[in-house]
Amino acid sequence: MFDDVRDLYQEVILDHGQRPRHARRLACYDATAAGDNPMCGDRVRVWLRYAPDGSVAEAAFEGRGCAISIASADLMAETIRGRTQAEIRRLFAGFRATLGSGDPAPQPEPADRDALERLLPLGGVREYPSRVKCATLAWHAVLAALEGDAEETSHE
Amino acid sequence: MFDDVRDLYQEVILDHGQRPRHARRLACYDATAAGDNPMCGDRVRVWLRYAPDGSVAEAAFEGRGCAISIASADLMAETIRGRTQAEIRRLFAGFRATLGSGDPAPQPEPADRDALERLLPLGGVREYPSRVKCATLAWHAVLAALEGDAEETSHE
Amino acid sequence: MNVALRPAAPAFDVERVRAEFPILGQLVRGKKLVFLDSAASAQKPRAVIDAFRDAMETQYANVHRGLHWMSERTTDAYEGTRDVVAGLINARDRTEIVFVRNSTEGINLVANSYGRGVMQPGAAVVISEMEHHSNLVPWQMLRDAHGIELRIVPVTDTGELDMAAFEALLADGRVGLVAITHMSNVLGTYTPAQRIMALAHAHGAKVLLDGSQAVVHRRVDVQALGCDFYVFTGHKLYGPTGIGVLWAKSELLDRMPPWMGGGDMISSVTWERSTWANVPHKFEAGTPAILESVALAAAIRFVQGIGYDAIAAHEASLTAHALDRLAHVEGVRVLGTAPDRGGVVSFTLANAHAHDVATLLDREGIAVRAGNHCAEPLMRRFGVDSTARASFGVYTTHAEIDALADTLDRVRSFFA
Amino acid sequence: MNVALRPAAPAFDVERVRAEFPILGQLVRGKKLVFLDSAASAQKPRAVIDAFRDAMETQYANVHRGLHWMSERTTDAYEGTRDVVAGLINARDRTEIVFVRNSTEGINLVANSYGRGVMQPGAAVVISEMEHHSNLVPWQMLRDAHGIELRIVPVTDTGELDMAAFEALLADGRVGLVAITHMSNVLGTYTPAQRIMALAHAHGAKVLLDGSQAVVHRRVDVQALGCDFYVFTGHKLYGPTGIGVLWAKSELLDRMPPWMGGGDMISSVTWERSTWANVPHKFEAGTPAILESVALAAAIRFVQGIGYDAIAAHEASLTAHALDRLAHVEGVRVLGTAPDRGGVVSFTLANAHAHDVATLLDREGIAVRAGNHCAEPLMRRFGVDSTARASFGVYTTHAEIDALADTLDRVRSFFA
Ligand SMILES: Cc1ncc(COP(=O)(O)O)c(C=O)c1O
Ligand SMILES: Cc1ncc(COP(=O)(O)O)c(C=O)c1O
Repeated sequence: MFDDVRDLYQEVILDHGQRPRHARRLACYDATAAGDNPMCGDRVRVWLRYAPDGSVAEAAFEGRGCAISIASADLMAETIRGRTQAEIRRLFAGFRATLGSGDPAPQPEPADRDALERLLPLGGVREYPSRVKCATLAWHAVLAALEGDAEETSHE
Repeated sequence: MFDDVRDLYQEVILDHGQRPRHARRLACYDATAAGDNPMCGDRVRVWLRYAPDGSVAEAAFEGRGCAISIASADLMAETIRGRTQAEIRRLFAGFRATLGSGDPAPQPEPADRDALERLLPLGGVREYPSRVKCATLAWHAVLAALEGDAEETSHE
Repeated sequence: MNVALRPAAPAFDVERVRAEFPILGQLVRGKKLVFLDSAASAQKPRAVIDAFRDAMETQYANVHRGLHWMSERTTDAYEGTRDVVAGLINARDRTEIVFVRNSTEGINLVANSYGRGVMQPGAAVVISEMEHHSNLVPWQMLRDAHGIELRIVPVTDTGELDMAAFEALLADGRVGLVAITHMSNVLGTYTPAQRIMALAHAHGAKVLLDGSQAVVHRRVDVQALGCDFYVFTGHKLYGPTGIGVLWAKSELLDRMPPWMGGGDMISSVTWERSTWANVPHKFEAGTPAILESVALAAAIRFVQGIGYDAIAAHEASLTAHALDRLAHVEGVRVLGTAPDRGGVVSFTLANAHAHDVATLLDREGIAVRAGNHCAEPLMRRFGVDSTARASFGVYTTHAEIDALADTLDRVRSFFA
Repeated sequence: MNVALRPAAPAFDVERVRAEFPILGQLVRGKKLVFLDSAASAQKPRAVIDAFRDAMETQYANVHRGLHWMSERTTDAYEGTRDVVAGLINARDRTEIVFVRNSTEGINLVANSYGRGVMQPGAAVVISEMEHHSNLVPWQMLRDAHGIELRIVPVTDTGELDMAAFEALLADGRVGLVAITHMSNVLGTYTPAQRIMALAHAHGAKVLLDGSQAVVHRRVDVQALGCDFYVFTGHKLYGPTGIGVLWAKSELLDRMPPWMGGGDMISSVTWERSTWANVPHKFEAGTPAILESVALAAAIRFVQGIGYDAIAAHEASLTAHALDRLAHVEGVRVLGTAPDRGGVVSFTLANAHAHDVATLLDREGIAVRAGNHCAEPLMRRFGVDSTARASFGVYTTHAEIDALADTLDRVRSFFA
């Protein structure tokens, strides 16, 4: 039982969903934004600190939500570190392709391969259109933070 | 063709519909009221003059509408003459029973038999629920006039 | 004229189309049904009937709410209809499609949300003398509630908009919105959308087109038309009752406040304040017409399967035939002579009231509508209380129009 | 206890009932569908499916407008549903039945027409902490647009209305309307209608009951309840989407101005002024949900065929069984312990988010809802973000509840 559910709830998701590494506020941050999925009540806020070159030096989040949204937020915080805004956008595009939403996958940049590999376990939500939003919520919040958008971002 | 339509458009209806005898305004009247059937645009106004004993001395109408509503108004003006308010109500109840609307027919009062006989040709509308309103419009207006109701009466 | 240059006429076989409509086999009063009342509401093809059944038998749950299979699939279907509708009218974005109950609700939504929420008291709304009550009464109510001025474009004797008068009504620049039918449900007239748009936009007014009739007969492209709002209703497009469409440009929908409150249209709710979901859900409060959306998609695919070229050609031919046949029935007077018209013909018969005409036609199984067609001001304009109206759909045949004309001739003698 | 004194249990055979619902034979992800999401929307019996088909195949046209056979018969059917609904809820008069799209629209109608048209700014509306957003957001919008004060009855830890607080909220006599759910869609609690009515009426307030859930599970008698407005929605009562019912006392409907304008709701239209049709048509603008009214009548007859005594007994037994089984699943916490409740159970599972629970249940074919159930303030009251909710209908079996409990136990270990 539930064996076939392992494609959705892979170990890494259960692990990061229950013991997220980056679930905290940053005391000092350059940008923050919240994301909200009204249909299911998930909420997340992300904080970003930039390096002098404008890349993300540190990312963290606080949120409430399901294992998938928490794991996705955590993996997001991990994978965007060290990347510039443009690189994060590109990574998100690749990630959405993994989820079967957004534009079809282009050949990933070599620089993104490892990160996309890391995010791959989230690809199981493909089959669950409403859970795709759980997996992208934190990413939408990050994009809003990068744009300095003070408003809450919305679900897709 | 149309032979079976004669049950609805009996000679007396075609005759009174095209050549109504009581289609005029009364110069002197005691009561008047209008009736309106918004669904089909029929309108009628009736005028009443009372006798000293309170019965209807004269009734007349002006209206626009189909053969059935005009014929019915004309036959109404003819049959209510000489009757008191209570008698007119009773006659209308009997007439509605003929039309298959309102309460089921009680045994008609002897005094109403001839009048109901006269109205019988209108019974053909039974089959046409929306035409029943055409046949009763003038009667509703008369009831409103008898009650001194200044407002337009409505369809049933 | 070089025949070879004409595009091949699309293959249109009315008998094959009729076979898709089970109801057309019904007898009425022992006679074959001749249904000439499609402008009031059209009959439904097998595809629509099956869509209802299939949804209820195999795939149904509430939308947007469940995380379970049935709900996911039903949500896909419901939201998928937005894409189908966007394709039908060439909307730029699927989120510009708002589902409403019918055209009437679509117009009330605009009158309440755009009218009260965006327009300022003192602004004016222009409508025309040929509007259906559904595109008239909401603006009267807005006038009375919100201090909007209501201006009326007159209709010419031919049954067309008086465009000079229209331009004059716009002149003072106070008109915020023009709400005009795209095709009259009484006269059949198509209004000159392009010119309406050019004039209105030149004077700073937005334009709502009431496409309830128009979208049934011809291809509609909201981007090519250049309008700002477009409404239509499912049941006239061979689709279900209970669903209609409001299309509006995104930037307008974004600026408009919600109209009804409730489930599914909120983002978050606290006692002090609620925030709204994104467009279009902001305008779709409560459980929507789920089954109807599935059936509407089936209806649209059915229409697209026949193709608007074939539909328009068939109906133009029917209308020409009807005008020709009616012209030869003594005592018949047809309202309106506009050259650009769809499959709707209203007429009166001397010495016979329209209701009596309709009843006698009904005795022969011929269904026409009689009355003021929810267009009292237009009736007054043409000096009539009511008319009879024959209207045509994809399933209408030339023989049915012959039956109408022949029977009318006998109705005339009956009342002579 | 003397067994002989117990009334004979009505004959209720759940397998015979299930046979009426074709969808229950569907496999979901290869598993038998266990549909425990009826409170969001119920599945449809054969009678409803057939009603749609029969109408479209044999008897369809627009209503109130034609004088022809199809239109007359369709109008009879549409208007006949008013009698069926009046019978269902024991309305005094068929004209007290107004057809709307869903409960949400019914409440918006009251908020706009009675709220803006009859209530004066400065008056108050009382709602409760356990309202569905559809009975909350419209009153917030009325508050903001019309200067109405909004007062909230708190909910106790057991999930019941705090009746002392309710009485206190009424004390100053400024409350014009109390709008309260008749049965909570989250807690399952039936509210004490009789006491609500007595208190509200004693303080001069009218009462609207949101019967969206209540009418599904028990017999409703609006005259016995003594309420002033009652709303419910077709799709939860085994009927179609796209139709709902607002019932109100005649004298209230008569005083209320129309809300939407358009065809069918007018008496006469001139440019200066339109006058309104009589109740209920005054509130039914445009082509109504004709097919849906026919299907709603079929749904109501289906429910009456089973009988509310049998339904209530079956669901009480299911609910007791569910509460018992869930009490034995480690980590499960059920919201609310009200003794008077219908077939809805909301719960959380320790260490697992409701969405994850729902997804895992779905893998086994078990459909439950997870989220805030359009009741954010109530979630906050109970200190949760979301819950899972199992809800029962006439077709639910004890075995399905066992499947839920057994599977939940495994979900717990999965996230342990
Ligand atoms: C208690 C309650 N009120 C109102 C509603 C709204 O019903 P609808 O979405 O059909 O308008 C629901 C169901 O969603 C409900 O459970
Ligand atoms: C031109 C026009 N506008 C609006 C409507 C209203 O459509 P509905 O009754 O579906 O709202 C109709 C049809 O009745 C129509 O013909």
